[in-house]
Amino acid sequence: MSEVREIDYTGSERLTMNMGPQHPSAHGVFRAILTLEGEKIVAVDAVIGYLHRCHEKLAETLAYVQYPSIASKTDYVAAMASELAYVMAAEKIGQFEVPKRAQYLRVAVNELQRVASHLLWLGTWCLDMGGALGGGTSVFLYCIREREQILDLFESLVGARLLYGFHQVGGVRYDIPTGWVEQCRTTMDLIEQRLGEYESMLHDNAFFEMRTRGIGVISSQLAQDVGVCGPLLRASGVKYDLRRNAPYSSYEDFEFAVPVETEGDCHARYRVRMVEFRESIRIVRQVLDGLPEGPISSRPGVKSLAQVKVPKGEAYARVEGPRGEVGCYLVADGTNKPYRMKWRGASFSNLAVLPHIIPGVTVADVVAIMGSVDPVFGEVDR
Amino acid sequence: MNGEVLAFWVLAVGLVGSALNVVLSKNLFHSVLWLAAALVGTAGIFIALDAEFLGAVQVLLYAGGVITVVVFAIVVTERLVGERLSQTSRRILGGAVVAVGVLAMVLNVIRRSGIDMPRPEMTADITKWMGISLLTQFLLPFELLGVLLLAGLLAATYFARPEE
Amino acid sequence: MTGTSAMSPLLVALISGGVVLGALTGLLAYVTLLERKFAARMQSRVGPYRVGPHGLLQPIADGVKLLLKEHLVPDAADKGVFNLAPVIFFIPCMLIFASMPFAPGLGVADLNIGVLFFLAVSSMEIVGLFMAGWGSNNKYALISAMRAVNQIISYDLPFVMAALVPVMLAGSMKLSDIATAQQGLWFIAYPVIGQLAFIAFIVAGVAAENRTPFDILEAESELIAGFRVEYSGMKFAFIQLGEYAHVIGTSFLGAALFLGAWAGPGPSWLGPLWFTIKALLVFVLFTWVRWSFLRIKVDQILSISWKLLLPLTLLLLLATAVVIVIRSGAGV
Amino acid sequence: MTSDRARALLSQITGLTVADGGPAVTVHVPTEQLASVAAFVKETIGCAFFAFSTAIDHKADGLETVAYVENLDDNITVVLRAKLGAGNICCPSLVPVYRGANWMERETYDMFGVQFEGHPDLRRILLSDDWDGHPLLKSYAVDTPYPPYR
Repeated sequence: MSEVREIDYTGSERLTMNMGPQHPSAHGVFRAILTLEGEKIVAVDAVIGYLHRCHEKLAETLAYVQYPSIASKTDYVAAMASELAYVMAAEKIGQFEVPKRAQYLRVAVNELQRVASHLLWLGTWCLDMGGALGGGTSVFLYCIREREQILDLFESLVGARLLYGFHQVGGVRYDIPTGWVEQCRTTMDLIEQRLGEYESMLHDNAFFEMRTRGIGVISSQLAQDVGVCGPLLRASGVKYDLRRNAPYSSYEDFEFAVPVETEGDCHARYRVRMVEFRESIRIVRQVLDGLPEGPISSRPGVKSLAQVKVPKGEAYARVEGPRGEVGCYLVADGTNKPYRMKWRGASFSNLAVLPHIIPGVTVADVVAIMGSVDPVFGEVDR
Repeated sequence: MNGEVLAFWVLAVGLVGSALNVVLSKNLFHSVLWLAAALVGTAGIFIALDAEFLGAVQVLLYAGGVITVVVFAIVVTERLVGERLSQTSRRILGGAVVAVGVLAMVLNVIRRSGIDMPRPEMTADITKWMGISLLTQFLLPFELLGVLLLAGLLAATYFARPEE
Repeated sequence: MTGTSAMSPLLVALISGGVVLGALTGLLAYVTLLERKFAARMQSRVGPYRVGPHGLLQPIADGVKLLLKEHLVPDAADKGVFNLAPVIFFIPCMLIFASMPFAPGLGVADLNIGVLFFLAVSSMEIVGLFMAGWGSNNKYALISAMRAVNQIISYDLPFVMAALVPVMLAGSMKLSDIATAQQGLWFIAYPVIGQLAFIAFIVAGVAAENRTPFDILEAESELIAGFRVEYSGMKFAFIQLGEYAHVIGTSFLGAALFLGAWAGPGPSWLGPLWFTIKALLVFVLFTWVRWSFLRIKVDQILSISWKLLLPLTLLLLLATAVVIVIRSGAGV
Repeated sequence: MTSDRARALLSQITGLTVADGGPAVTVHVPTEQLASVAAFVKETIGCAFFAFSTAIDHKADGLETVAYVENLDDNITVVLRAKLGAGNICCPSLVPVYRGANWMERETYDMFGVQFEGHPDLRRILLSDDWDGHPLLKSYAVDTPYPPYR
């Protein structure tokens, strides 16, 4: 396994090229200082922090009832997952109970969020590899078309399309409106059918295979060492899914498969995520079938900032987000605000693997690898 | 002065001018571009002489291919970014002697061959005729040239192979 | 100038050149709209719709916008080279139409060496392209120019070989002769050889035009926009127009070489229309390929060219020669 | 390997305090033993997965670093906690053991100013290189104007 190499700017035939922070495939604001020999990359220095918004300091000044809405801004592509991690950490310290219906709703929105997030991943990844003036755009636009349907579902549920504030300590904030279940089922059927269309466009496509097979291989040892998680970890041969290995929010009630691939390359990550799409749809259907009646929160509606007080203690709550383990480490001091909060962003750890796998590949591979890692810079920089 | 003569003089002046720029330009990249212009000018002269095939081959092989290779050579041998590539003239005196010698020789050849006779009308398809004569009358030299080029290609591959 | 009886050949050439150029510019502008509409349909979008009915005035709006835009020249650019590059790029792209006969006798110059002229002139665009890449003094542009050199060397040869198959079948490099030779049977319908040559022509053509999946020069997800990254306004428009001219030129060449040029039902004056329709069909084929595939990498493009396309087209050429010899032998 | 066995193994090492209860195995490690205990946890307990590491500012009691490592096969989480002590900002780096600690410790350095000894590339990661102070310290005034906006 290659280590982070020394950066040598002195070679006469070497070219130092900045990829980002404003670059079409930077997926936000990421800057990679590449040292090139011809087209081959010999060294990379990753620069992050362009989107840093002091989330952890901010959390120390916001009450438990306020922060969930802000938490959604860490990973703005999968806002539901980070909200859930935060409220779960608070519930864990305070031993707050969550009604079954709320747990099921949490599962439903998180799986819908996973589908939406993976759709965006597939689209942008193909955009990276296929260009804004090529086949990549076609896939991108198809994916966005389907993602809109899920955002419509969220909109009718909470009234917002990107950042939700759906979860609160002790349950969820909104119950499903009438007709939502039917709308959700139709959407799931549609997306499942469209997934087949994407696969017919990509699977066994020689160009797609050439770009992804054997590119950006992460060994299972490297993956664990760096803390790579989620689909990347499973694509590297580690069968680990928090929903299965450390169930939360009644995930043990549902049947779903955990896909594992052993190659660890971009194509393996693609295959893992394609299976996850279908498994998420399966879970959503099970939730809709078995949604229990009852309250959606064990606590009354929010009236004041001091309403939620968490006893002294600390907890680490983690959620299997679309990008992997979204963890919230919370230290409470008995007031209505956390003493210390730490985000363990899935994208941060996943991105940290880049300096280990990029040296030796070509410029064109960098965008394929970046896309397959699927970082969201709101979560990397927080 | 008819159109043909006019075309000749325009092309000739352009050709000589760009050829001079090839050697006089300080910037190596500009030299290469002037070389391209000179080669296209040569093609123009060929076309003015009704040798369209030669003109087109001139453009296809030289202006397109050779320029590409020259530019490629600059790129892989010199520093990519930073200082501009430059060339300077050394040994001007020796160069001048050689140039004058070559000029005298060329002039001598032109004078002896009596080239100022009227140009014959082109009647047949020159391209077809050229192809036929290359594969009949001049078959041996044609094949020999082919072998020579192949040898050159092999040698180039040998020298360009990555170091072990 | 009272009598119009005897127009000088020069005047005829000038007028026909002007007509072809004018028609071409219009065609080029509207081909962009065709591509945008076609791509939009492929992607379940509508495409340009706001300017004029169904967006029909969009190309004009684009043109006006590009004309009015500011010309930016990077401080560190090699100014002369930078400013000249779009023109040097544009001229060969337009010149390729000079040898194109749009109908019997209608064209600028129906040269004996029409096909060769096309290939020679289109190989010139690399000079303008490299000037743009170098003159910008931008690393992305430079890498793009280096890629261009690689790619165009590699794909010129298979392109020439594929185009030579109809030339050999027709026994002439003159485009009007090739068109006449297809009056019985279009070369694309020629058993086996015709179809294979057409496929090779399309693949090499896509590569020569730097379109997806072979658009590594532009590669905006890696190199932003490659050699044209620093261009704006009319200079950008020149490069863009040049590229489209090259694509359309290749489409016309494809239609002339494989699809029987102006042959079609109806009176002979419909010839140019048929020719244009066929060329647009080839163009749509290029577009279809473009909007369906992912881009591949430089080394993969090179290995496809040298290890697959070049040997195959050479074999095809050899097979064509054998077929011609056998047929002429049988005929005699 | 189970959590109980991990607890037993870790409590045999002198100097460590293993907290009781909870699904995660929490170990309080003296700073100087941190690297060796991490190596032990990785090799013997099989915690190959590096989840995250961070620090907590206990005001007068000083900083404490926290690292979560996991054994994914057997579902064991080990929490390595090291109190640096009041006024101390030096801590051995975990990078030689876990490569994932590289960016995490850079972030901790960035936010708390913890000097990780043995870290190959200890630079600021999220904040700009010329930032003054370490914002997640409780002593850091939130409204400190930052140049050039001073």
